Amino acid sequence: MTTTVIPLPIAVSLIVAAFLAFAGKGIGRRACDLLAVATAAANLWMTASILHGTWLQPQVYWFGNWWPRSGGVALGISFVVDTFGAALALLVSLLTLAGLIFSWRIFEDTENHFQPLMLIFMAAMCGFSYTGDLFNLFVFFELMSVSAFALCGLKTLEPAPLQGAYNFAIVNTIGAFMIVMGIGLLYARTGALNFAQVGRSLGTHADALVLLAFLLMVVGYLAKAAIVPFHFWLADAHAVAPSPVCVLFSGVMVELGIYAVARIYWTIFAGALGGHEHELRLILTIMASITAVLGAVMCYAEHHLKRLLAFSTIAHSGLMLIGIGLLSPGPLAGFVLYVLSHGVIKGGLFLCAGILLHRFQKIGEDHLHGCGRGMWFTAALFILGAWGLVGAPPFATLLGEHFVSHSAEAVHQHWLVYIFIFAEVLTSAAVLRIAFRIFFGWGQPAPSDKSSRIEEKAETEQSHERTPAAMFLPAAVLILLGIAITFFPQIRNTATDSAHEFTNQGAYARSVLENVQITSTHERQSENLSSSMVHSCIALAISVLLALSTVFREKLGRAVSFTRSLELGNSWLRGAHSGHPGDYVAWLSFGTAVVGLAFLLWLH
Amino acid sequence: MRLLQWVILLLVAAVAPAVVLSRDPKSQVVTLSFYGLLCALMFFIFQAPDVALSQITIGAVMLPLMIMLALTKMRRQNLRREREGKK
Amino acid sequence: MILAYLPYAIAAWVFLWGLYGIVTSKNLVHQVVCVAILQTSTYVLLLAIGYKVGGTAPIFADIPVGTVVVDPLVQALMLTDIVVEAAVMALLLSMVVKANELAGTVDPEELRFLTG
Amino acid sequence: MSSRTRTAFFLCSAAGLVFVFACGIRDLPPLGDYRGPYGNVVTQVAVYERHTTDVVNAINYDYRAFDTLGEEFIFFASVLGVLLLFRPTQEEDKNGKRESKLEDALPISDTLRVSMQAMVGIMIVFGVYIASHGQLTPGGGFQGGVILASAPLVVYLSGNVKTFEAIISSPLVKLAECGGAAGYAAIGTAALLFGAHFLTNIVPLGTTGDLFSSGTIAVISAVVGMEIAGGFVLLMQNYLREIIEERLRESQ
Repeated sequence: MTTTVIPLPIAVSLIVAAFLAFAGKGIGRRACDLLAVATAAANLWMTASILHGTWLQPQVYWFGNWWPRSGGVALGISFVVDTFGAALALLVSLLTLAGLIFSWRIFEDTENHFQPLMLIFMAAMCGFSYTGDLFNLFVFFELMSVSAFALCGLKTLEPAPLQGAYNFAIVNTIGAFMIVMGIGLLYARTGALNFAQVGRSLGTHADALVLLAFLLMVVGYLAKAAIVPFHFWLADAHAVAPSPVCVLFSGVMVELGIYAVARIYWTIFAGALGGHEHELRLILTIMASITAVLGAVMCYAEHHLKRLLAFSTIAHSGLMLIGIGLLSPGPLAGFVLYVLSHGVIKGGLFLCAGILLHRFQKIGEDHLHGCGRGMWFTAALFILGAWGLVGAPPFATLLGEHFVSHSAEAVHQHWLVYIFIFAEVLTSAAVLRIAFRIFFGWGQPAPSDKSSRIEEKAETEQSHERTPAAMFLPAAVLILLGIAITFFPQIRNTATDSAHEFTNQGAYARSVLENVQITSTHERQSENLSSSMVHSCIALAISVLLALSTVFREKLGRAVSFTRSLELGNSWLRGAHSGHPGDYVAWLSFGTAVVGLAFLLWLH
Repeated sequence: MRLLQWVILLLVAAVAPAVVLSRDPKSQVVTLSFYGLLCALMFFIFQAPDVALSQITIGAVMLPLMIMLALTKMRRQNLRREREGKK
Repeated sequence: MILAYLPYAIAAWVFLWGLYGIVTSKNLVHQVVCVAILQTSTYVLLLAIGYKVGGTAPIFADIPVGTVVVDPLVQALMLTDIVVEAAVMALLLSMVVKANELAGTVDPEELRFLTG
Repeated sequence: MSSRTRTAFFLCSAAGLVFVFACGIRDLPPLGDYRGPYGNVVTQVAVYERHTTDVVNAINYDYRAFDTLGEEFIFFASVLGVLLLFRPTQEEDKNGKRESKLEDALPISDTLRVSMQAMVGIMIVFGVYIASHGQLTPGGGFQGGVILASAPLVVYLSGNVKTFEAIISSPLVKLAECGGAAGYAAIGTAALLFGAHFLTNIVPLGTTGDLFSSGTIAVISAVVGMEIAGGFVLLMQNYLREIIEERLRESQ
C-alpha cells in the first residue's frame, strides 16, 4: 500500500497546481481555495499514511522501476523515505494546510495564482524530504526556492517586498549553484548520484576534493538554513512575505536546509570524514552558536513584528544546527523533535502576527502599542508561543533541548547548554515584551527604528473589527500541537530509534542498493528530564523578568537601564543587515572562504 | 581538436570578465549573447550537441531578449514617471 | 599536464568573476546578468568532468553501441541547469522591473527599504 | 558597507576561495579521463532498453525523468511568479479596454513583412521537428519548445501587432503551458494504474530509429515542448503587453 502512495504527495499537488493555474480565474476565488485546501488535506492524509508505513523501516521507491544494476550502480532516481523524512513531509503538509486556511480571507487580487504556488511549494518540500538522490535533492531545492521567491514578492504594491524577495533570490540562487558544483565534484570522484552509491564508493578516504564538495554543499544548504553569515536574506524575506507564507518559511523551509546537511553527511560523508569527527563537530557547533547568539540579540532589538520573529527563527535554526553538529544519534533525535515543535509554534506565532496585521493594518511594535486590548485569545496564543520558544514544559521543544544538551554534556561541550538558554531566553522575552505592550498596553511605546517603519501594506483591504475563525483556528491548533507532541511518548521513542537508523550509513546503503533491511540495536536515551526542566523553568522565569523590566523600564529606573541598550541593539550589527544584496553576497563568500579554510586545515 | 578545445576554453575565460565589467546593461546584453554563443560553441566542441542547442536557444537568444525587453519596459516606466513629474 | 586541469581552473575563475560582478554591481540588471555568468561556471565544470578523450557525442544514430562516447549524464544535468537558469533569470528580471516601477531606481545603493 | 570596503572585503575572501578551490581541483581527475560507472553503464544499456539513439534524452526523459518533472515545474512556478508580479492593476485594465481599437503602428516594408511571415512558418516546422525527434537526434521537447515560442515574436517584429496580440493573449497559450505541465505529471501517475512505479514506460517502445519509437520519451518530450513554448510566450506577453499599448498610444 505504502509504496504506491509514496510519489502521490508530489504528483497530485503538482497536477492540481497546474489545473488551478489554468482555471483559477474561471472557477473563482472560493472554488480555488476549496480545491487547494482539499489538496493540502489529502496531502496531509497521504504523508501521514506514508509516515505510518515507514515507521522504523525505510521504504525505497525507484522511479521508472529502474532498480540498481548488479554491483550497486543506480541509473534511476530513488525516494528513500525514512521516519525523519516522512515526519518532515507531514509537518510540511500541516503547515501548508494551516497557511491556506488562514489565507481564506486575504489576497483578493492575486488572480488566484497564490494557491497553485503554495501547492507547488508544498510538493517541492515533500520531495525534498523524501529523495535519496543528490541531483534530485538539488532539483527540489530549486523548485522550493523558485516558488518561495514568487510567494515572497506576492504583495507588489510597495517596493519593500520586491527587495526582500530579490535578496532572498540572489543569495539562495548562488547557494544553489554552489550545490551544483559540489554535486559535480562528487560525481567526478564517484560517477554516481545516489546517496548510498556515492557514500559507498567514497569509502573512508577524504582528500581536498571531497572536502571542497562537502564545503560547497554545506554552504549551499546552510544558506537556505540562514546560518550566520549566510542568514541576511531571511530577515528581509520574512519581514515582507505574507504571513501564511512566513509560516512555511520559518516553520519548515529553513529547517529543511539543516535536514539536507544531516542527510548528506550521514549517507555520504560520514565514512570519509569519520576520522575527523571531533574537529567537524567543533566547526559546526561554533557556527551554530554564533548564529544562535546573533539571532537572539538581533531578535530582541527588532520592533517589526515579523522581522523579530524572523530573527528568532535564525536563533532557533542555530540551535537546531547544534543538534546536527554534535554528529551523534541522540542530538539528531532532539533535532527532529525540536523541528516539529518549533515548526508548529513559530507557525502559530506568525499567524498571530498576521491576525494583528489583518486587524490593525500595521506591524510595528510601536504603532501597535495597546491596540490589542481585549484580544484575549490572541494574547494567550502569543504568550503560549513565547512559552514554547523557551522550551518550558509542557511544550515539546523541551524534549528536543533535553536530547541535545544531554549529549552535549556527554561529549564535554557544556557551554552549548548556556547557548541554548541564552537564545531561548532572549527570543521568548522578545515575544513576551510584544505581548505585554500590544495586548496589555503596559509601559511606554517601544522605541521606533527604521525597520519597524518598513511600510507593510495590509494583506486585506480595510481594517476589521473581529478576527475571523479561519484565521484564529489554524494559529490555535498549531500552538496547541506544540504541547500535544509531548504527550505521545512513542513519538520520542521512535525519534531515538530512527535517529540511530538515520546515522547508520552501512545499513542505509544496503537497504537502498541491495534492498536488505537491517535493524540496528542500541540503547534508549535517558528519559530523566528533571535537569532540563529545571533549566527551562529558570529560563522562563528570566525571560518573563526581562520582558517585564523592559516594558516597565521607566518605572523601575536605572537598575534595568541595560534593557534599553538591549532593545536598541548594536548599531554596527544593525548596519550590517543593510538590505544591500552586494553586502550579502560578500558575506556569503567570506563565510565560504572561512569555513573552507577551516575544513582544509582541520579535516585534511 | 585538442587545440580547438583550448582556444574555446580560453575564449570563454576571457569573455566572461568582459561581460561582468561592461557596466552598462545595454552594451552588456550584446556581450552576454556573444558569450552565450561561445558557450554553445564550447558545448558543441566538447561533444554535447543537445546542450549546445538549448544553450543557443536560451543563453544566446531568449535570455538576452528577456533582458532587452526588461530594459525597454524600465525605460518606458522612467519616461512615464518623468512625464507625470512634469505635470 | 597542467593543461589537463585548466578547464576546472576556468570554472573557478568564471565563478569568482561572477561573484565579483554581483558584489560590485551598481545596477540590478547588471547584477542579474552576473548571476547568469556565475551559473555558466557550473556548465564548464560539468562539461570538463564528463569529457572523455576521443569520445564522441552520446548519440548512437550512426555509430555502433560500444564506441567511446562522452558521459551523457553530465549533459542531462546541464540541460536541467539551463532550464533552471532560464526560470530564475525570468523571475529575477521581472522583480527588478517591478522594483524600478515602484521605487524608480535599480541601484542597490538607493533601494534601502529593509535595514536594521 | 561602503562600496570600497565591500569590494576590499570581497577580494580578501576571494583570495581564500582561490586557495580552497585550488586545493580541491588538484584532486580532480585530469580532463578527459572520465572513470565513473554511470556513463559507461548507461551508454551500454540505454539503446537496448529504451529503443532510443540519443542517450542524453533517454536519461532526461526516462532514467532520470523525475528530475525533468521537477525542472519543468521550476519553469512553471517561475512563469506563475512573473504573472503574479505583473498582475494588472485597475488602471492598466482600463488601458487594456482602450487598446483594442488601436491600429498597427509599425511601418515596415512589405518584402520584409512577407519574408518574416515565411520565417514564422519555417520556425514552427523546425520547432516541431526538433521537439519530435528528441529520441533520435540532438534536441527534444525543451529546445523545440523554445524555438516554437520565438515564432510569435517574429510575427511581432514583422509588424502584425494585432496578430501578435491575438496569439499571445489567447487562452490556448496558457492551456498549452498548464496542460503540458499537468500532462507530464499525469503520464507519470498513469503508470501507477498499471501497477508499475511512477514514470515507468507504459507505451510500446517501437523499433529503434523510428519517429514513433522509445515509448514515453516521445510523449514526455511532446508535453514538455507544449509547456515550454506556452511558458515563454506568456513571459514575453508580460513584458510586451504594456510596451505595445504605450507604443500604440504614442503613435496616435
